[in-house]
Amino acid sequence: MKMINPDDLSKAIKELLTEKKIDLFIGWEKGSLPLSATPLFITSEDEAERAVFDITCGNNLSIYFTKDRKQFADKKVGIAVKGCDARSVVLNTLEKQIDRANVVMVGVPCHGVLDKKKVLAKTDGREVLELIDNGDTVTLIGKGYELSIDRSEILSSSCLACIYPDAQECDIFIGDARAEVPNENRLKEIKEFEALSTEERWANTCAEYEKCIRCYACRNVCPSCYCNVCFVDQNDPGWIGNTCEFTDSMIFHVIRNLHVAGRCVECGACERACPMDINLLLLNRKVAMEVKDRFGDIAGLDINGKPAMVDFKEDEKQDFIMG
Amino acid sequence: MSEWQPRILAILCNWCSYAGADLAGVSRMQYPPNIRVVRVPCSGRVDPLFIMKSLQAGFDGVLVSGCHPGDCHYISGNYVARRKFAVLKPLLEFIGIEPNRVQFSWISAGEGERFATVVTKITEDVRKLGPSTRLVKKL
Amino acid sequence: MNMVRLDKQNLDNFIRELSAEYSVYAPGNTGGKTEFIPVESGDEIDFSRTVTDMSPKGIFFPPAEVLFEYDKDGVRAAQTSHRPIAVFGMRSCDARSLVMLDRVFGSAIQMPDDEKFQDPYWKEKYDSSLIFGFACNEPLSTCFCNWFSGGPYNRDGMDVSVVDAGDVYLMEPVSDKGIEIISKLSCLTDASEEDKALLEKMASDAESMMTAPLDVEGLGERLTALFDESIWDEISAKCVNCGACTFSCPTCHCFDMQDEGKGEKGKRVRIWDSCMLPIFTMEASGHNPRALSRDRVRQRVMHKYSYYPENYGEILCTGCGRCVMVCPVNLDIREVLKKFIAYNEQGK
Amino acid sequence: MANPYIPLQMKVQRIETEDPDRTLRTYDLTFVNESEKEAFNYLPGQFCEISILGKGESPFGIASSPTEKDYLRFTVNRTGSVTNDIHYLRNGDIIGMRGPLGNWYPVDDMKGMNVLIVGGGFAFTTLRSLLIYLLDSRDDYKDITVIYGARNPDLFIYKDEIAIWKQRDDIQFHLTIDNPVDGWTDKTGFVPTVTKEVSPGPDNAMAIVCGPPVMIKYTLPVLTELGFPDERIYTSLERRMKCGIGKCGRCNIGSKYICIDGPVFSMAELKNIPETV
Repeated sequence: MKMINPDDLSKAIKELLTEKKIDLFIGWEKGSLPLSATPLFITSEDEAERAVFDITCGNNLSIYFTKDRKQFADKKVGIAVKGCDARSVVLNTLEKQIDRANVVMVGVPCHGVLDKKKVLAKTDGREVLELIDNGDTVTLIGKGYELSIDRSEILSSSCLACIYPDAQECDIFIGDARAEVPNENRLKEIKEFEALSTEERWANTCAEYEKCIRCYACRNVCPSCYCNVCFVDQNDPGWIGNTCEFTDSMIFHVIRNLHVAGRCVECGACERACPMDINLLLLNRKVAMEVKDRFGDIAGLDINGKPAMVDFKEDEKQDFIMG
Repeated sequence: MSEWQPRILAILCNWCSYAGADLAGVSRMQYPPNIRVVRVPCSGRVDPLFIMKSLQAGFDGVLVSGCHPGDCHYISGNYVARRKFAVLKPLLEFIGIEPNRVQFSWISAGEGERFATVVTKITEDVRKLGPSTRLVKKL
Repeated sequence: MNMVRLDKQNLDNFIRELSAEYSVYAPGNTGGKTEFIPVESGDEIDFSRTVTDMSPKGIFFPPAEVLFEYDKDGVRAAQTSHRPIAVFGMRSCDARSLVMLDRVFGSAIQMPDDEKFQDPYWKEKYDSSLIFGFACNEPLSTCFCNWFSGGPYNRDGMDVSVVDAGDVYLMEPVSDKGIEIISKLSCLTDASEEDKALLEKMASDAESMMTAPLDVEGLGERLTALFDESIWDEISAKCVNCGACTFSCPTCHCFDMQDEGKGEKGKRVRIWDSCMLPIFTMEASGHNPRALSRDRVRQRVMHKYSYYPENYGEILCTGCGRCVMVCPVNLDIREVLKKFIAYNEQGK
Repeated sequence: MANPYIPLQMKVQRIETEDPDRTLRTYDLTFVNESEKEAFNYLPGQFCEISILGKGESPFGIASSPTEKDYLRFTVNRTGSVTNDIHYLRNGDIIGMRGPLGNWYPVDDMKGMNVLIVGGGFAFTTLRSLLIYLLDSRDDYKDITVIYGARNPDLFIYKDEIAIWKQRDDIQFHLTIDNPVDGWTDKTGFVPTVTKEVSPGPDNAMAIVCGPPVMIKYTLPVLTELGFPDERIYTSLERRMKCGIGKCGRCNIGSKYICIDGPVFSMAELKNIPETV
């Protein structure tokens, strides 16, 4: 497993800044907690020194392009991207949210990012005070314990199914970018779920989505969710109820899934942000699988393409049509 | 006590399927009286939200029907609709909604008979499933 | 009233006895996540986390609560007859949060005696409740209760203070309600002098584990003075306004009221809301006084550390650290406050 | 214990359309339960939450004066989902109402003083309440001057009453519209400009301003310029509201809640509140 040397990243950022190719670079720095990196907006060489990339850098930084309606509209922006983040940037470009010419994408070699909830499950809820990334294994250290575990045990579910860990579209790559990486677990979870009976699936769905408290953190952290007014916030007509009533929550999640169909880059931000620990990504990935199988599209992979749901071919599989 | 009858919402496009329904009626074809029709300009107008809302409101089944591919009055509305439904249907089944509750068809203005067949089929399918409970909102 | 002890083996009996009169809530594990759940026996309790993932505010201020139901005959207040609530295992920070919330829901500072401003749904649950606090022997690195005159052994808001002392729980009543319940429960025995000495030692040990507090004296005034400064842009730059902080916070209490109705029947429900969401202040005309992320982050910080203290003399933050833990972008409120204090000290 | 979340039942008694576009309608409501009427005491400036059950609630300033005993009057601009439904109401319909909420204009402090009322658009509702209230004990107050502006002549509300007020010789009533229109004989120009022109002096005078935010924003400095001290300039603020009783946090600005500390604030108070106008 070839990890990034953070100095290479800092160096690349500094070069971009000194050569005036960018006004600002969005990257990550070490956060205040051992399990969290934090976004860093770099405008000086000193700040560039602080840039890191490791297992804690889960944030899909492309969200800052659409937050507060194009705050960087008139700036040249550099951005550090994992495979999924790069797809978000491409998608933002396709949807005319950003001008690709104003963005310098710096790819970083990704070996997955951690899910804090999975880490805590491994330590039985004990606080982690230090995390050492050894590549294939990760060492967790806390008060009175030291634990070495397989990296895969704490990775975000999005990473476990990932086939594009590295940016397929980028201007600079730190190291050697991998193309599609085969992943035998890509559809494992989905196939397992599909193998259940309708009743079992429904029972599972209910158990998961009954937890929803409608905080909308999933939507708010989603780089693909940038509507001015979300359908769930519209009140004239008020499409769906806003209380935690189960059917309303379910409809919210199903429709949100469809709204990001062909646009979801499976970065897993929603699932990691969910305070109620709902396995949101399962539905997203199912939809992504259908989009891939039926239309051959993978969101954000082709910068010359079109998002799947605004495109069509005349002779498409229509096995679901009656008669 | 009379036998339970399924209530099915049929969302039909104005130019083909609605006319197909009309033809079925004018031709005095027999089909089950379990559908309630909503006419929309085009199957492309059908937001998956409408389908979800119908299930939530207690409809036992939903039928969406538009023009055959290539026949759309607005040229490509039904192609776009087809992609939406192609994703919605497996997703609904995935979360555990019975496969036959929500169905899609293409019915042209001349296919009165097909309309009757489709309505008969979905009615029987839904009847077999029994009353819908899974996404129905209880107040 | 003296300290009493409860053998841990007797916890189950204790909970069962308490359940006879009260609906008992305690920290439980609901599929990997810890929150306060109704329990009827001791085995359902999970004390593995110092701080539960979700705060206990939901016991008294549920995420969705029916205010009233209506039909063609008129409006009826929601059914309110339920058993009094007892909470077992509420950390010092969380017990304090209830005192803070009670100031808002229990009355209005402007009209303290006016019933019109007392929230009946809160009062009905909180006033009759019994809080068994739970001292922290192992504060986390994210805990900062000592910044705001709290501490791992603080007893504000508790009726009975409980300390985990190995094989036993040492309990001491804090309020009259606490004295009454302690004298009623059968599975408790008197504590010894050694127990008392042990408790004192544990308390000072726990306090010594806390990191040095930030001096928050005058924080509210500093924030007010900095209201229009650009530092807010800097602070809020990384916030994605997901609202996870507000939903996990034990003291955030903003809510929305929504109607659920069909035909002539329906109900009005109040649900948790968040000042982080743009729609929170969006007016029907489309105008939004807090349109930018910056405005909303500022509102949250100001409300907690400036506005509320201005009204009630105490900061609306218990230092439980939940927001620090859940924030997806690691916007650590402790760092934010430090920045404000440092910014001011640069003479700006 | 009184439950402040339960709406009282009110019956629509009279509906009047105020403008040709039919976006402004005035509703007179009467209490379904007589006992609630007795207990309902309010002063000009206060507001109520009107409920359309199944849709939600919206706050509206009370446009009737407490001296008008028979009904409560509200004028509703059709903008959102609740106001839309209100516009579908008919005479005899029953709706919900919570109130009175908030504080009021300082009517007691005004006694023996000159009063300047400045209003704009359909925000004239609580100002109507105030004006009627003052006129009903006319002798308690000295000179009353009213400046009322709207974008065009159609957008004035209570046109019939305005005609009567203009006839009276014990009030100075000035109407103004933004741009000249054929046949318009009153003033033309923005409210702040007109205020500067016709306002009485600040001596022993109180100014009450209520209107759209932009009008308030530019009128307050004019009053200051004219010499009104901050303590004698009052305005009414607006924010999105839900509970109306200082709990839900929506209308919080500074350490104040508009629903209980306001909506009426003196300029002196506003100076200590961020994010106001």
